[in-house]
Amino acid sequence: MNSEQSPVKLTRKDFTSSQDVRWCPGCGNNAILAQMQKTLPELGVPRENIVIISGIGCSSRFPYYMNTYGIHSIHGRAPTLAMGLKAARPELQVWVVTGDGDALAIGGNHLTHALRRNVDINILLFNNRIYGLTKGQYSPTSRIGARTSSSPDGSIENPVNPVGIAIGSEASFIARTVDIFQKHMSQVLRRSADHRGAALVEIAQNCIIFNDATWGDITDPDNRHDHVLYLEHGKPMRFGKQGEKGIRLNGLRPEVVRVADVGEENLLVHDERASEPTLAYLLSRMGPPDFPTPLGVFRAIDKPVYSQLLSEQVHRAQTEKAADLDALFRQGETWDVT
Amino acid sequence: MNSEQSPVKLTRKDFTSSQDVRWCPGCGNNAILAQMQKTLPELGVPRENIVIISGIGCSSRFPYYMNTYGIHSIHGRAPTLAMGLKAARPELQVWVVTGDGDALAIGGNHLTHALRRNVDINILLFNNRIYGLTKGQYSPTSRIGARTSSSPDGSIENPVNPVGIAIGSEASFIARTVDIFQKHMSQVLRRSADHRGAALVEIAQNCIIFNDATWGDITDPDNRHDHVLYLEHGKPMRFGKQGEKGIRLNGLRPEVVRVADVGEENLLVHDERASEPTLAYLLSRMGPPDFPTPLGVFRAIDKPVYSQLLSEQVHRAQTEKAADLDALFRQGETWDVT
Amino acid sequence: MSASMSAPAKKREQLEQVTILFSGDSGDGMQLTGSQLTTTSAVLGNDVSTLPDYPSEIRAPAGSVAGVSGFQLHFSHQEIHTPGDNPDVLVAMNPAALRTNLQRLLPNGVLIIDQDAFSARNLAKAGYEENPLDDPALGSRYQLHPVPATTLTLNALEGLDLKHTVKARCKNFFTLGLVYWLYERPLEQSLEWIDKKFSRMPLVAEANRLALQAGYHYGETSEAFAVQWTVPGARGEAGTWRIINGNEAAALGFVTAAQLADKPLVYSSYPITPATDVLNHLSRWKHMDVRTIQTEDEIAAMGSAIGAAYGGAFSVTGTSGPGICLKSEAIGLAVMLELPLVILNVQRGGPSTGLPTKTEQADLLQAMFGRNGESPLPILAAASPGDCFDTAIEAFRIAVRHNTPVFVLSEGYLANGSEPWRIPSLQDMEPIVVRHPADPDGFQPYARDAATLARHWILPGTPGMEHCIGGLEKHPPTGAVSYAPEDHEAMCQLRADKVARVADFIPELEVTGPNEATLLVLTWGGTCGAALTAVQRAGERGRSVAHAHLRYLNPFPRNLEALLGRYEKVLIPELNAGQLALLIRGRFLVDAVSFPKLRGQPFTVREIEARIEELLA
Amino acid sequence: MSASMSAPAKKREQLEQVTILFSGDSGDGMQLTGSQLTTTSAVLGNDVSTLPDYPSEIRAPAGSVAGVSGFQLHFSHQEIHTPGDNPDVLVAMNPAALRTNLQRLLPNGVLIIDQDAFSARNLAKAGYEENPLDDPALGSRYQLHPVPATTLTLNALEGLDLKHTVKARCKNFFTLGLVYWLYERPLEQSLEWIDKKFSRMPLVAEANRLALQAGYHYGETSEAFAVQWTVPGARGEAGTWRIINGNEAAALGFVTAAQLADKPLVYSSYPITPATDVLNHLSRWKHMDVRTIQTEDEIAAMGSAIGAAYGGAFSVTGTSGPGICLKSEAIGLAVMLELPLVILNVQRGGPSTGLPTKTEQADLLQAMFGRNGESPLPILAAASPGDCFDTAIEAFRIAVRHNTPVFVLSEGYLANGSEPWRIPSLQDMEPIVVRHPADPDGFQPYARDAATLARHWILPGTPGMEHCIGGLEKHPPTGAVSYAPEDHEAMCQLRADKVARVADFIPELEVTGPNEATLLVLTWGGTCGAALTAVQRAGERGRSVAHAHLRYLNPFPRNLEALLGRYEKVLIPELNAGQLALLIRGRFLVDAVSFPKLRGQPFTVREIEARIEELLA
Ligand SMILES: Cc1ncc(C[n+]2csc(CCOP(=O)(O)OP(=O)(O)O)c2C)c(N)n1
Ligand SMILES: Cc1ncc(C[n+]2csc(CCOP(=O)(O)OP(=O)(O)O)c2C)c(N)n1
Ligand code: SF4
Ligand code: SF4
Ligand SMILES: [Mg+2]
Ligand SMILES: [Mg+2]
Repeated sequence: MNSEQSPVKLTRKDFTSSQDVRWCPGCGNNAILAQMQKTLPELGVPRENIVIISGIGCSSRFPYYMNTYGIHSIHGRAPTLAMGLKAARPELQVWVVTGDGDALAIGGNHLTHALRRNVDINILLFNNRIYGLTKGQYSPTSRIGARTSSSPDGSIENPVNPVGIAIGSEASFIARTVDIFQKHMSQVLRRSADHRGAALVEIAQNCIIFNDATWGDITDPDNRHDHVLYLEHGKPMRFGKQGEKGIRLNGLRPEVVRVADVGEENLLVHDERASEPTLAYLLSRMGPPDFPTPLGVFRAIDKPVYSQLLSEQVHRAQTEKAADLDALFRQGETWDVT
Repeated sequence: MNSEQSPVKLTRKDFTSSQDVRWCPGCGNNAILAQMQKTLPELGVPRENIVIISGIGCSSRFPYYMNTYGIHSIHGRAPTLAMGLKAARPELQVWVVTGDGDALAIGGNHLTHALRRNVDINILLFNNRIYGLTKGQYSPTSRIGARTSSSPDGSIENPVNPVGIAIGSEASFIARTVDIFQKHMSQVLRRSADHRGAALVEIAQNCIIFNDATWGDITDPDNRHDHVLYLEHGKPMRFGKQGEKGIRLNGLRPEVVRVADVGEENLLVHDERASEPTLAYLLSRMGPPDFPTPLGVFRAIDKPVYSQLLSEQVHRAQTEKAADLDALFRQGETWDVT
Repeated sequence: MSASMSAPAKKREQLEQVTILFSGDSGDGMQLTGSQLTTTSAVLGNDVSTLPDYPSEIRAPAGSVAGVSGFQLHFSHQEIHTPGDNPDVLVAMNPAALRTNLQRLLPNGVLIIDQDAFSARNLAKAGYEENPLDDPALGSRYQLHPVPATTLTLNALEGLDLKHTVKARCKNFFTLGLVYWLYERPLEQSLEWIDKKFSRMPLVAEANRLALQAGYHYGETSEAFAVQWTVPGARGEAGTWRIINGNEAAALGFVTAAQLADKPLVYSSYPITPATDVLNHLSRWKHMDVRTIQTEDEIAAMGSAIGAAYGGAFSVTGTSGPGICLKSEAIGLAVMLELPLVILNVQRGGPSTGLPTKTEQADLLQAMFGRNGESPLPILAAASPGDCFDTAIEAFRIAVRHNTPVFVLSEGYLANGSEPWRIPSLQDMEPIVVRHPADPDGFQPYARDAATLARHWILPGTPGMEHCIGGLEKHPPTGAVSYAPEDHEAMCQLRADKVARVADFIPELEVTGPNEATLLVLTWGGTCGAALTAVQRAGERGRSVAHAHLRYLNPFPRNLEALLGRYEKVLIPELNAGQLALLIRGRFLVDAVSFPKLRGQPFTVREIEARIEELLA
Repeated sequence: MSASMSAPAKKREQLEQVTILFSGDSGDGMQLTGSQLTTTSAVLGNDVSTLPDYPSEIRAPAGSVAGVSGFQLHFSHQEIHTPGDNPDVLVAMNPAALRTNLQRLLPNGVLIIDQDAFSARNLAKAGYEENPLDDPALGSRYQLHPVPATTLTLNALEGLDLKHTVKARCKNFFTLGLVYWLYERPLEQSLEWIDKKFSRMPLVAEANRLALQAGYHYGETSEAFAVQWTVPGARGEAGTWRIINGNEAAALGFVTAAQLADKPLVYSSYPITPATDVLNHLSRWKHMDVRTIQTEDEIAAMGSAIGAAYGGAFSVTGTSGPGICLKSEAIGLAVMLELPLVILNVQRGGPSTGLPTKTEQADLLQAMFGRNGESPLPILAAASPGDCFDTAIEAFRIAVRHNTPVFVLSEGYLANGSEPWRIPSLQDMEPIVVRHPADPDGFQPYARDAATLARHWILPGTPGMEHCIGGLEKHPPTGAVSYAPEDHEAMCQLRADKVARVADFIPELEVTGPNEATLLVLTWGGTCGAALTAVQRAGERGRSVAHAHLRYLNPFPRNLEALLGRYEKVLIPELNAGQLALLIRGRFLVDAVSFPKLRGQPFTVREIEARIEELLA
C-alpha cells in the first residue's frame, strides 16, 4: 500500500498507546506489537493517517495498544469495515489485524473478497493455529488430529493454509513471517505497506497457553536453518546453515537437493513478480516434514486496485457531468402546474 | 461420493417432479436438469436416499423439479445444511445445487469449509457469471469491466475462478463441464457421485436473459474445438479439430504448441490423482484468450472424509465405553442423602 | 393528434376517478402500458397512484398463470392516496390474466379482452376447460369488450417491413390507444415517448405510433364503445411535477442529504428484492460523488457502511428483511460505536424468504429489538412513494445530529408503487450541518453534547486525536474498555437517553379530523393512504373518527400519549400481526385494537372503512 | 484428619449461613479453592450456591486489578437460592483482590489476607499508594486476619524436594485449610480429591495435603482466631447428589432428551463465551451417540442444526447473543420448514461484543422478534444451574411434539454458577415419543396434527414420500410454493396458532406465597432465586407479596392473565431494560412495574427486597 510521504520523524514511542498490554506473558503477540511500533514510524506516514481495524480474538486487541486510529470491530468483519473506510477515505493507510479464526473461520469470506477485489489494505493474520480468546478450540489452521478443548479425540478437519487461500483469492501480495524474527518481520511489514493493493501477511505466532510451540520447527534456534527457506526475489532457493541445501524443480514437483550435487544454476529461482501465481502456489505447499517452510514474499504483483478504480470512476463521472441535483430530480417526464 | 447400491432400476421419469419448470425458455438450467434426471437413475441409488439442497437463486430452484428429497434453503447456506444432514445420516447421497453468487458471494465461506473438511457431498455450481434471480447484477465471477444493472460503468472487481477457490480450499474432487454438453456433463456427474468426499463441479451455464453467451467461446459449435481442452487422466493434453494442438510445460508456464512440431511425447500429461494440486492449479488458470478452457476432472484424490471420520469417532467411543447415562450424571464428586 | 381533435361522435360522461388494471403476460409490456397512462393522466392534471404487481421472481412459461404481470392505476379529479381498491376497468391480454384478476373487477365493470389470445393452448395453460368468452354470464356481469387486438394491430402495421413477432408486440400500444380514447386522454406524451425511446429504430417507433393511433381510432369508430368518459384534471400545488416510485425517491433523498451536508455518499449493499433498484439508481449517479459498493453479502455491506461512516462519509446500507437478519450483529456494533449512518429496509413478505415480491410491514419489531442486548436506535418509516425522499433526508438529519445509526423502513408497495411528486427546490431545503472536532486538547472519544447526548464525530486523519473504539463496553466519557457495573449501567442509560432525546427534535404528531373523537386510526408506513382515505370517507358520513400517522416509530413523538388519551378507541391497521399495536399498548397501556393483515397486499380503503364501521357500531 | 478429631480448644458459635468470597490473582487457584469448599460443604449437608467471577477474557499481568479472579460461595443450613449478596468473609490473596472486593465485604466481616503478597510491587500494581494493612481503620471496620500464608506454606513444605514456585502455589490449599477450620469442615473430601488429581505426581499431592493440614492447624493454634463457627448440615431430599453448573446441566439435559427418544444428538456450534463449555462437554460424550460439529461460524451452526433435524437427529445449536444475531436468518428458515430443533442462547452482557464474561437477560425480545416477518417460536428460560437440565429436556419435548424450533435462554450467571443437583433416575423420566410417517399414500408435507397443528416429521430415506421444502411461502397443506394472499394469511395463522397451542401442553403458572395479595413479583430466568428469597423474607415480615416464575415465555401459561388479575401490583425484576415487562403490559394491559438492572451482575436479594418495600410503602 503506498501512501503520501510526510516530513515528520516519528519514533516508536509515538506509536505506543497509554493502554497497558494484556496479553499473556510470553505471547507472540507482544513481539509483533513491538515490531509494528518500531516499523510504522519508519514509513513516514503521519500517525493520524493510519487506521488499524481488527476483529475479535486475542490478536484483535492489537489496535488498543497502537497510538493510531483504530477500531476493535466484531468477529471476522474487519476487512469489510476497511473496505468501507477506503471507499470514503482512500488516502488513509489502513491495516487489518486478525487471527486464524477471525480471518479464516467466521471471516473467511470477507478475506477472500477483500483480496480478490484488491482493496488497498494490509492484512496481518496472526496464525497461532488455535482459538486463543475462547480458551483453546481448534481453528481452521489446526492440524488434523489436534487435541483441543473441543476436539478431545483429535480434530477431524483438514486445515487450510492462509497462503493457499490467498492465492485462490487471486491476492496481489502474499507474505509470511514469524513473531520472533524481528528483522524479517520488519522488512515484510515495510514491503506490505509499500504494496499498492491488498496485502496478506501471515505471521506465525505462538500461543504459549493453548498451543505452545506450534511453530517450534521453524523457531527453534538450533535447527531453524534446516526448516526455513527465506524467499528472495531473483535468487536461487537455498537453505541450511551454510545454504548447502536447495530446492529444485522436477516437472511440477519441487525436491530438496544438496547444492553441491546439482549446482546452484539448477535450483529453482524465486520470482515474486511472476504474473502467474503457480510458483507462489507451489511454494505455499512446502513445509514440514519433507520441505522447509518458506518465509518472505511469495507474491507481489501490480493489479488494478479496487479503492482506486472506485475513486477513478467517481472522478471521471464528476468531470464528465456536472453535479446538478436539480437535473437529477427532473429525470424522466415532468410537467408544470402554475 | 459412494453410496450403497440397490437393485431398483429407475428411469428419468422417476426423477421428474410434478412441479412445472419455471426457468426462462432457453435457460441453461433446463439442460442441466435434463442431465441430472437422466444420470441419477443410472447410479442405482434409491430415489428416497437422495437429497438435493440448494440456496437461493434461479439455479437454486433446482430441487423443486427433482422427484427426490430436497430443501430450497436460504442464500448461500446450502453446504451447511448438507453438513448437518450428513452428520445425522451419513448413508444419504447429498447434492448441493448453487449459483456463482450463492456459492461464491454470500456463501463463499461455507463452500471453502465444506471442501476443506471434505464433507461427503456433491456441489454443483451453476456459473452464469451473473445474479440471475435479482435481475442481472455482476457476480464474483463476472469479468472486470462487465456492465450490469449495478455496474453501469463496468465492474471494478477482479473475478475469482471457482476451480481456483476449490484448490485453495484443498478440495479432493474438482471438475468443470458445460450446460449443453450432455454426454460430458453426465460423465462428470457420475464421477462426482462416485467420489468419496466433497466434490465441486463447476457447470458453465448460460443466462439467456441477463448474460447471454458469456460462455460463447466454448459453446459455439464452429470453433469450440480450438477453445476447449478435454482433460483425461493419463492422456497428453491435445485439442483442436484434429487434436493438432497441445499443451507443453515450459518451466512452470504452460504453452500452446502444435503437436506436429514438438511431438506428443513432449506434451503435458494430465494426472488428476497427483497428490499435489499444482497441476490442477496450473490448469485452473488456463482459459481465453491465450489458452483453451479445460473441461473434465481437474483433481480426484483420496483424502479423509469428514462425515466418515465423525461417525468413526462416535463408533469408536461407543465400542470403548458403554452408553451409561447414569454414569455421566455421576461424574465428579457425589454424595448420598438418605 | 390530440383528444380535442377527435370529434365527440359518442355519448360522453364525466367521472370523478377511475381504477384500471392492465393485466397480461410478462412479455406483453403491461408495466410499460400502465406507466404511459400514468404519466399522461398526471400531465393532464389528474392525481395518480399506481401498484405494479410483478410475477414471482422466476420467469414463468408464456401464457401461464404464474407469468401474469399486472399494473393497477388509480387516476382521479381529486387528491388520492391509494392505487384504488378493486378496478373499474380490467384489461386482460390473455386467459391467464383474466383468470387471475376477474374476481377483482367491480360488478358491471369494463372488461377489455384481447380475444386473439384466447387460443385453446392459452386457455389450457390458464386452466380453463371452456372459453370463458363463450359464457354469456360474463357479458351480463360486466361491460365486456372482446377486441381482436392482435389482428387489428397487425392490420394497422401491414405496410411496415417488420417481423411478424415485432408487429404483434405492438398490441399493448393498440390497447393503450383504445384506453386513451375511452378516457379521453391526449396521445402526445406517449407519441413523444415512443420517438425518444425508439429513436434508433425508426421503423419500430413508427409501428408503435401507428398501433397507438389505431387503438384510439378503434374506440372512436367501433360500435362496441358507446360512451367516452372524461376525468377532468385538477391543478395540484404549483411547481414542476414528475412521477416517482419509492425506491428512486429514497435514492434521491440519500443523495440530497449528502449534498445538503456537502459530503460524499457511500451506499453499500448486496442485491435483494425489492431493495435492489436503490443500488441500481445510485450506481448511476457517481457524478454526484456517490460511491456504491456491491458487497459479497449483507454483513459486509453493514461493515462497509460502518467503515465509511467512521471515515466521515454519509453512509447508507440498503436491504430487505432477510438482509437485516444478517446485518443485525454489525448494527449492534454501530450502536456501540455511536456512528451516524442509515439502514434502509425495504420490507417484503416473510418469514424467511417468504414472498420476495409482495409487500408487508412485519419488520418493525425486528428493527426495534433484533439485536443482542439493549441496543436502541431511532426508527423512521415512509408513508408514500414520494415520502421516501423526505424520510431519507430526515433520517440523515437525525443520524448526524445524534450520532447514531438510524433505521428507515420502506415497503415493496412503496418501493414499486408511484405517485406524482413535486420537484423540491434546493433553496428551500435547510442545509445539514456537520461538525468534526479537531481540537486535541482534553478531547475524549465518548464526550457528549449536552443537548443531544450525542458523542462527537471524530475523523481519522485528525492530528492528536488518535484513539481506538470498539464493541466492548466502555467507561464514559473516555471510551476506554470497562466491565465495571457502574460503567455498564451508565452507558446503557446514556445510549437509551440519547435516542429518547431525539423526541425533542422531531415534530409533534398531528391528526387529520377531529381533535377529540370516538375513534383514532393510527398508522405507520404505507398504510397511511388507505387509512386516511377511509377516515375521510367515514368523516363525510359523519362518523366520529380521526387519523394520525407515525413517521417516527422510535422514539415516538412527545405528544403521542396525550393525543391517544383524547380518543375513546384506537385502531391500528398494519401489514403484520400487530407490531405497532404491541408497542403502543405496552408503552401507554392504551387498549389499542390491532387490525392485522398478512396477505402480501396493501390495505384497501374498504377494508379499513368496514373496520371503522364495526368499531363505531 | 476430621473436624471432629480437632479438639475444640476455642469458642464455638453456630451460624445459619455464610457467604464467602475467595479472591486472588488468576494464577492463585481461587476457582479451585472455592469449588473444594463448595463440595465439602454440600457433602456435609449444607445447601450451596456459587458465583464464579472470572477476569476479562484476555489474561492480564499477574497482580493487576484486571487479573483478579473471584469465587463467591454461599452455604447454609437451610435451602438457599442465590450465591449470597455481600460476603461475610473475604479471602484476599493479593492487594488487587483486596482493592477490587473490599467494598463488597459486610461491615465487621471476616477479612483474611495473605500479607506476604502485599509487596511494594503488588501494591503499586493494585494502585495503592500506601499499604492498606497499615491503616488501622481496616482492623476496626473488619475482623482483619493478616496471615503470612506464603511463608507458612513454604515452612510446612520445607522438607519436600520441590521447586520454590511449586511450593508457593500450594498456598491456596493452606488458605482452604484455614477456612475449613474456621467453619469446622472435614478435610477428607479435599484430601481424596488431591490424591486423585495428583496421583501421577505424589510429591505435589503430598505438598498440597501438607499445606491443607497446615492451614487447618494454623486456625487451631493461632491466637488470631478466637472463634470457630459451625453451619450444621441439613438433610436435603433423599438421593444421590452432586454439584453442577448450568452449562454442564444443559449439556446433560440435551443428551438425556436424545436418550429418552432413542435418537442421536447432533450439537453444532461455534465457540463463544459463555456458551463454549457446552460444546466442550458434549464433545467428550461421543459414547452417548453425541455428534458435535464445530462450524466455521454461527450461520453454519444454525444451518447444520437444520440439516441434522431434517435428517431425524435431535439437533441443538448453542451460542450467545452475538451468535443469535447471525443465526437469525436461518432460524427464520427453521420456522418456515417447521422442523424440531433447539437453539440455546447463554446470554451475556450486551449490546454488541459488550461484556462477554458478565451476565445479563437482555436477549428475550431478540428471541421473540429478532427475525424478518412474523416468525413465532416457543421460548423457555432456565431458572437455576440445575434447572438448565430440565429446561433442556422440556425444550426437546416441545420441539418434537409441535415440530418447531424452540429457544432456550440461559445466562452467564447460570452457566458458570453451580448448586447441588439431585441425580435423576432415568426410570422416573417419561420417554419422548417421536413419530415419523412412512405411509406414502395421500401424504402431504404440510398436513397437520389436529391437536397440536404440528406438521409431521418426515425423514429423507422414506420411500414414496420424496418432496421439497423451502423458505418460500406455501400452500397448506401441500407445502407447494404459493404467493396467493389467502395462502399466506392461512400459513401465518397456522404458524401462530401452532405455537399458541403449546400453552395447552404446559403446566399452569404457580405462585409461591398468597394466592391473592397486594404485590406479585414476576420473574424469568436466573432472577428467580433472588426474587424468591426476597419475597419469602418480605413474607416473613408479614408483607402481602407473592412470587411467580415464568419458565415459558412464549407462549405464556394459560392462566397467566387470570393470575395477574389477583394482585394489585406486579413487579418485574429483570437484567435488562424491561423486556418481559413490555410483553406483559402489551399483552394484558397490566400496569406492571419494571425493575431493570444492567450492571453485568445478578440481582441481590436485598435489591429486590428494597424495591418490594418501596412498592408496599
Ligand atoms: C459472532 C461471534 N462468535 C464467536 C465469538 C467468540 N470468539 C471470540 S474470538 C474467537 C476466536 C479467536 O481465535 P483467533 O481468531 O484465532 O484469535 P486468537 O484469539 O487466537 O488470537 C471466537 C470464537 C465472538 N466474539 N463473536
Ligand atoms: C440474505 C439474502 N440476500 C440477498 C438475496 C437476494 N438474492 C437472491 S438470489 C441472489 C443471487 C443469485 O445469483 P446466483 O447465486 O448466481 O444464482 P442465479 O440466479 O444466477 O442462478 C440474490 C442476491 C436473498 N434472497 N437473501
Ligand atoms: S491466550 Fe494465547 S494468544 Fe491469547 S494472549 Fe495468551 S498466549 Fe497470547
Ligand atoms: S434469468 Fe437467467 S438464469 Fe434465471 S431462469 Fe432466466 S435465463 Fe435462467
Ligand atoms: Mg488464533
Ligand atoms: Mg448466477
